[in-house]
Amino acid sequence: MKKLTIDETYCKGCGLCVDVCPKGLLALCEEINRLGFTPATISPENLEACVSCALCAQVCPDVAIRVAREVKEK
Amino acid sequence: MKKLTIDETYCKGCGLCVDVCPKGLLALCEEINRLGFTPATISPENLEACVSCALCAQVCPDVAIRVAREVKEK
Amino acid sequence: MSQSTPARVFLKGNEAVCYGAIEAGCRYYFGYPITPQSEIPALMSSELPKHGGQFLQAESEVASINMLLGASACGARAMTSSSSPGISLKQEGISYLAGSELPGLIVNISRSGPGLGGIDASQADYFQAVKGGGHGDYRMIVLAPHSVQEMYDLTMHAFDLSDRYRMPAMLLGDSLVGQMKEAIELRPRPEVELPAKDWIVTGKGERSEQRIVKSLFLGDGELEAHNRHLQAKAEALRANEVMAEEVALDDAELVLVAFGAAARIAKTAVRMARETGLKVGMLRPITLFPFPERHLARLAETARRFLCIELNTGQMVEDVRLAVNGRREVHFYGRPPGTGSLPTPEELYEQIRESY
Amino acid sequence: MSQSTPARVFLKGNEAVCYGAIEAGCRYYFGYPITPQSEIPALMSSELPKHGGQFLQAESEVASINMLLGASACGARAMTSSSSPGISLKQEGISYLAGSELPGLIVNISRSGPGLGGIDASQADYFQAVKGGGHGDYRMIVLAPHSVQEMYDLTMHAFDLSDRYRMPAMLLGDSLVGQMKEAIELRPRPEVELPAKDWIVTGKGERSEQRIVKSLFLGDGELEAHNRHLQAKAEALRANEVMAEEVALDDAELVLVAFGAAARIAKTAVRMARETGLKVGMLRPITLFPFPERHLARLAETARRFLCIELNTGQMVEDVRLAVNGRREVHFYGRPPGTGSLPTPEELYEQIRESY
Amino acid sequence: MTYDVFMAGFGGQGVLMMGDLLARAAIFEGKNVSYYPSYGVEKRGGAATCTVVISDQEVGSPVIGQPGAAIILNQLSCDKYLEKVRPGGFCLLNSSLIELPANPRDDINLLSAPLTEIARETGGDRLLNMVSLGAYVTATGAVDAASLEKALEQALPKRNHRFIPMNIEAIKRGAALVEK
Amino acid sequence: MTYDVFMAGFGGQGVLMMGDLLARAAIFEGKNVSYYPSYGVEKRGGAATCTVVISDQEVGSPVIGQPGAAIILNQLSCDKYLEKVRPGGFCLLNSSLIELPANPRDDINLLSAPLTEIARETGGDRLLNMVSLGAYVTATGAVDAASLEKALEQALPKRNHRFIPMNIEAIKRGAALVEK
Amino acid sequence: MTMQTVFERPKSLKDVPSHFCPGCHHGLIHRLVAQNLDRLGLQQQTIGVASVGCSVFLYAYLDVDVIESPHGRAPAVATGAKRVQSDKFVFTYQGDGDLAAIGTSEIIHAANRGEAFSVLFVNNTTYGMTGGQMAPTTLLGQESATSPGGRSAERDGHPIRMAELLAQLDGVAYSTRVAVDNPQHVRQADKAIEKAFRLQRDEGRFAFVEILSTCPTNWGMDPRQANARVAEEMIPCFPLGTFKDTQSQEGNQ
Amino acid sequence: MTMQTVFERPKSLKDVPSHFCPGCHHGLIHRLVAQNLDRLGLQQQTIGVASVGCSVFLYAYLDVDVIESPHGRAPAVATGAKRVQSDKFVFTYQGDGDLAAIGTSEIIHAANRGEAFSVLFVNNTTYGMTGGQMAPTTLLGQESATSPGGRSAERDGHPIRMAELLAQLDGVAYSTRVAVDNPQHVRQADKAIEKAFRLQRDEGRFAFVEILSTCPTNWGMDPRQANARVAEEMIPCFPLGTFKDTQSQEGNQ
Ligand SMILES: Cc1ncc(C[n+]2csc(CCOP(=O)(O)OP(=O)(O)O)c2C)c(N)n1
Ligand SMILES: Cc1ncc(C[n+]2csc(CCOP(=O)(O)OP(=O)(O)O)c2C)c(N)n1
Ligand code: SF4
Ligand code: SF4
Ligand code: SF4
Ligand code: SF4
Ligand code: SF4
Ligand code: SF4
Ligand SMILES: [Mg+2]
Ligand SMILES: [Mg+2]
Repeated sequence: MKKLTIDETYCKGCGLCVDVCPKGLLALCEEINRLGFTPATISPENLEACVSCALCAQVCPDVAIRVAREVKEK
Repeated sequence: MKKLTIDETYCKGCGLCVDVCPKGLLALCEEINRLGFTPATISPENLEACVSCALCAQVCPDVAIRVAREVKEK
Repeated sequence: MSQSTPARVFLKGNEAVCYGAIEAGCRYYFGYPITPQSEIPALMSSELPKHGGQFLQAESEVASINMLLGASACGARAMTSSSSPGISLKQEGISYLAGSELPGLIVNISRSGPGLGGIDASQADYFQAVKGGGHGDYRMIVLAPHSVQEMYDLTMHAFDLSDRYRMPAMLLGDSLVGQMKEAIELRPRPEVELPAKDWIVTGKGERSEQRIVKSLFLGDGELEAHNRHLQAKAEALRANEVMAEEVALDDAELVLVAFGAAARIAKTAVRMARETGLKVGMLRPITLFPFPERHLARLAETARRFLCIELNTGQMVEDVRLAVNGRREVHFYGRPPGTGSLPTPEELYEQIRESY
Repeated sequence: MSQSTPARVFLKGNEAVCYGAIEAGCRYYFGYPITPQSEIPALMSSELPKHGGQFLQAESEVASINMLLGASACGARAMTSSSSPGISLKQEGISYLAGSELPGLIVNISRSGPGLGGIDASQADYFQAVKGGGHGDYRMIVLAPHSVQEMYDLTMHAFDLSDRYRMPAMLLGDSLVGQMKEAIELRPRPEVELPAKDWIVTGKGERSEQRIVKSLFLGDGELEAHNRHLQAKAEALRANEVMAEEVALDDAELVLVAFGAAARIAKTAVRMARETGLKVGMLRPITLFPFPERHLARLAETARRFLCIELNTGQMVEDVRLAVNGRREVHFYGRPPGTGSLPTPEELYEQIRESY
Repeated sequence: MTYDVFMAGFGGQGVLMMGDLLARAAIFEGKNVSYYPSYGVEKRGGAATCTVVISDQEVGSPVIGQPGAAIILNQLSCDKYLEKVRPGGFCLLNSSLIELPANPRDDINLLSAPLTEIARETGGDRLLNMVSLGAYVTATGAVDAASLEKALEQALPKRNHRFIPMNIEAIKRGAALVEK
Repeated sequence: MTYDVFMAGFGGQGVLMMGDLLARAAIFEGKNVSYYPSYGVEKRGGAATCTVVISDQEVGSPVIGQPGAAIILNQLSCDKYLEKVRPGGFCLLNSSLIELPANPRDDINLLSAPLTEIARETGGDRLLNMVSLGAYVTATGAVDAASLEKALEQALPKRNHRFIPMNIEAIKRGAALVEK
Repeated sequence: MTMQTVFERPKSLKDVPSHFCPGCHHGLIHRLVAQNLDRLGLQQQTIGVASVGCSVFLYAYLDVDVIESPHGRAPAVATGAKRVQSDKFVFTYQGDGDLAAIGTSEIIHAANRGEAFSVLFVNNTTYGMTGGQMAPTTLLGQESATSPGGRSAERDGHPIRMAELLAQLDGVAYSTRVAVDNPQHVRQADKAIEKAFRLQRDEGRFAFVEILSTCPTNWGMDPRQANARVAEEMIPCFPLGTFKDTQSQEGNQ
Repeated sequence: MTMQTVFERPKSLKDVPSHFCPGCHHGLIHRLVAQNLDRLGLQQQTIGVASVGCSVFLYAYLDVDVIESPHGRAPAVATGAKRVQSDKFVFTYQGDGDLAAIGTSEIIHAANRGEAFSVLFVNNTTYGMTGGQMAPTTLLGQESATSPGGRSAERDGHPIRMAELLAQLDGVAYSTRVAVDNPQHVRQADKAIEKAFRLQRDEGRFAFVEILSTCPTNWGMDPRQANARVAEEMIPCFPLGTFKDTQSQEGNQ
């Protein structure tokens, strides 16, 4: 499981997540996909930097983002 | 013109005027008239005593009362 | 009012509707005051709580019909009542009930119109009831009582039909049958088997499938299929549920056609005519939808002429003409409703003589 | 838009309604948003102020029709527009307009029902428009355009008829004629003489007699007389104002009857049929009330058969049958409305072959 | 046998109650009955009328063009309805409130009496309808006076049963108008 | 002569604008024209289709069961509408967003091209409809490309006239797809 | 010595008896309306908008042009009328069933738009004309044809206070509640109506006057008891006073 | 090291993409509703009442039983439903055209009666579904399909504040206004919905949550501009806060 998954079948490229990420990790694709949208993405490096704060997910109108956090196994 | 005229074609005998007259001058008839009502009346003596305050007229729902006042001719 | 030996009680037509509804298991009433049906909400407000039901006076007719929609979607037998202008306001809601396949009883104790009109007995809402005053292609079950007993009986029947066909039903009365009193039997509700209400919303509970009550259909061909389904239900009603009273029809040369108040008055006129030797009978549609077309088609073979009588300027007569289909003359006598405009039996007797 | 040389403009049907209304002198619009007629309020909101008029978006359809009532009582040419569910909500108001003898234009760009249904082209509001979806005995002038040009022309005509007969008028369109675009001529309003509006309320001013606009009639016989008067107006309409288009009827053995969108599509089917040598024509009612009964009665003498085509499960066909009165077979082909359910010319051509 | 009667007065004269009672009495006698009321817009003081039809057969029309009998309690009703009574029929008029026309009908059995005054003497204006009913049933035989008493018990709520004797007295006073 | 064409895509691809422009161009050429749009419930991104009929005669039906031509801009529309094109007709497909079925129709004149990419090269995705229109009118001769230019002037508000050259360029790019 | 008239029927009030029940305040309120039309010289330019309720016969008593509207819709009808004849004086006269139940939406939106007409709202805590059903304004515990055992807050909700509610809306210039159960209240009611009418005539503003009224018939009371009930039961629930007055800013008492 | 889910779709929210426009807050508000149904364990006993507007497909996204009501009538439908199934959890989800225009009467009277259901009122200052006409909540100066040149107080009245208005009614237990334009507001909105739902579940009370929302499409803005407009233009006219809270008596802020 990744820290952050953006489901491209849900994302409509509104960019609200991009604006809200405190670390500026998200971006919209340049080109439209088959649905006509430019979905949000996160690069592999940025994924590393993600702090799993889920602010992006909280504001996503299309509930396209899933967030997980690394936890130490007990 | 009389100080007080009660029009029997209007009066429905509700008694509101009777209650409000500060001098208790008005009364309802005992028997119903052709319209089925017991209209308000004022006796000749009471008419004399009337002070033309028009409170009775002010509260008459059927606007059955006309009030006049004696004035000195100039 | 549930009891085994039917009592004979002296009741207003409007009151009989209430007892019929309660006997039929109706436990929810939503309505808004209007003359001449005021006895219905008044009685329901005192009776329903005794039966564990609820009476709610709504803020408007529009709200009432939609409360009925909500209650019906949740599985309750529920009703509303009003009179002509109020029924006009319910047309959107009725169309939604029909579109959502929800049962429910709408009582129209109709009065004279158009507009504010007056409160006298009228049959000028026939078209509205029967052809659909609301938008879209739908039919509503319409029953037309002509006596206080029928106000009781047909109310029960309306609930059963409505549930069976998942279609709103209207009891179309008028101020004559609503305001008159007669002694009637409060018969126990006939036992009928009805399909289970496996479509009502209740919260999912143990179910995994959600239930949806709706009338919006946007998928390709979905709404057309839905309309075809509604149409099939209407056809089934036409095939199975027609009711009409036949009065002295055996040898009738002139057939009166009248429903509700007009039929009630005409009954005396038919009797007067028979007494003077005229071969006159009457077909009284009890179900206005489905309409007794087949009865009329059959009569068109034997009778010489038809005389349709209505308290309006001519509405049901169109359905009579459609059924007779040009085979016989169809005369019409109508009195538009209003104060002092209820026809008398003597007057209808004259009409019979003229048409005979 | 008043101009002497008519310009040819590429417009949506809904837009054409607006220009027609403004050209006809309509200066007040009251309405509530609903698809598929949104272009009408949108355009009226920007255009009316330019002509010294007012656009007011009401809080509901019920409010709109009553604002229209107030404006009309004060003498203004005024209109409202909506689509099916919204039109159902206006039924009480329409009945009041009729009962109060007030003119006014109601545009129904009808959509598919019942209930919320869908937004596709539909003719399922025929009954509601023509038989009176509101309570009481009244008739409303109903015009059915089948092209953008007619959306313009008939809007003007509706205002004139409505004023002349002091009766509400409805323009019954659908999403096909409302949403399609064509190049049309914005013809100047034809000159017609209309009776003076000597009944409108204006404040008494110099008058000693008050004026009252009302529909309540309680005096003995008053309401009946009023209803007779309304009926007489309807008869006058039947006698004088019927409009229908005749397409290839001269030698037609099969007569299609269709209005509005269905007629528009059928026109191509008729052409296809003629091309294959079938003697097929079409009668297109332009006035749905008054209905072209006499046209049909006449055709029943020459044609062999009728085929009525509607975007519903069968409504106008009843009026066709009433007019034909059993003399010829009347077939029916209907497509209930919904997404993907608009018939194609090819499909109607097949129907023609079957009925021929 | 069929009896039909039309009753008219102004609100407050107990016209509707009178019709209701008559109907109930006939039901006690096993008859078929219809009762049809109608009233004006006024809640109080307006016109009130009703028609009662009593029959051994099924009751057809609950409204009648030319009623066989009429009970008319005030002037307005008299002006409007007197002419409707069927020739040969019976009509009771309340002369306390009605001035007879110059040429009253001579083709009907007309009984004019000061019904309001009689009621007042008996116990109050409210009894007007009982006096009238007593006269009507005695004149026509539509129902037995005894049935009216039973009907009273049924129609009145228990707490008002103490007024029954006074009502019966009024019915008798009405009956006496005919009997004498 | 009658031309009818059906156009389909998702909202944002300019389908309705494309139909409107074609209709206006035909009007400039003195033709009778009908234009009939339809769209899904979605305000953005949903389906958008329209039909344009161009004729010397009166235009009958504005909807056509089997259009003589189609312009199909996305996969969903292709799945749904490709089969409707009249045998012998013309169909333009946007291969940028459409995967052709295994057995595409061979009874029609099918032109498949990466229209979105061509538009992007020419100046942006927004030009997709102009590229398509250029290809369509060149393939069918429904109207002159010159009429499209005039139509653009009329359809676009003045402040957008500066974009006209770019649109014309796109139309030409589309035309070139056919001409080559 | 000659006689000078102190009180007589206003000119705008027709010289005919009313159909109202004995003791019903509707007649008195009609008189106040007529009197203010006279006082402000408005009779000839007035368009009254009647509602459906016991006051439906407005035109039978007031000698002005009148439009009869469907039940509850008077504010919509008045909106249409006033927008067409903006130089005329327009008022609606509505009962509590009419205005506070079926017509809720119309009054709220006309008020919110600040339409330039005046509203007289006659609150008698019941549907008079239809026979005394529960209205949104019926008092808790009040018996009515449709609230057997009395209105219950649980089942039916609390009585709604329209003058206070409408005072919340930006379009309203003046919202007040008065009564006519004694001469002093009659005088205040008279002034309130005058003020409302002036606000329309002089400033084109929307004003709302709620008038507590009796319905002896449906309250099952004689006229005097009914009159007394206004002070005893109604005013405690529907306090008299002005809830909004954009002129004096004295509102919110 | 394992991964623990911090944020995922609530169980009551179906696993399907929505038809809403990019950036439209409806989707987010649906998520909050679903989340609270999950949190309070209500999914299986919930009857949702959908209205007519862009949220008409409520049933397509929330996995609960749903009744679709005619435009504006959701509170009447919910009244009928809840009175029949009084042990179930009932809510309406309505837009501003639906609730504040055509449905004014229904919401006011359901609120006044204190019906035992919860209302989610999504105010996006326009009629979204029908293409961006002026709503009663449209801001002054806001351009819309039917207010060319922007809404004018003169012609169209002022924007109506429903949360404040309903707070006046005795039947209302809780009336509040929230927004979802930033994570903090989303959290507050979440809490408000939870509170409203609890008030129904635990006390059978009526609660009203107004949620400011965007309509990028009809505002003619891109999603980010639209989101920004909430704070810049909407909140100044529609202040966030709680206007009635019978539990804490903290109201009237
Ligand atoms: C649409 C519609 N619904 C109901 C009625 C019946 N109706 C007539 S008057 C009235 C209410 C009267 O109450 P109110 O407005 O309080 O006036 P009041 O008689 O008490 O003065 C009603 C419900 C009607 N005429 N039209
Ligand atoms: C009776 C009726 N009138 C009008 C409509 C058309 N209509 C559909 S949705 C809608 C309004 C939507 O606006 P809103 O309630 O604010 O919801 P939004 O789409 O903005 O979320 C309207 C007027 C309808 N369906 N029914
Ligand atoms: S979880 Fe937080 S840090 Fe990670 S992408 Fe989202 S907003 Fe940025
Ligand atoms: S907020 Fe959601 S829908 Fe918008 S761009 Fe980000 S992931 Fe996509
Ligand atoms: S005018 Fe005054 S004193 Fe005279 S009767 Fe009337 S209330 Fe009494
Ligand atoms: S107040 Fe008027 S109606 Fe009442 S008794 Fe006195 S005069 Fe008669
Ligand atoms: S019923 Fe009530 S409101 Fe109507 S007139 Fe009589 S007392 Fe007045
Ligand atoms: S139109 Fe507006 S409210 Fe509707 S889905 Fe699109 S953005 Fe949302
Ligand atoms: Mg009242
Ligand atoms: Mg909205």
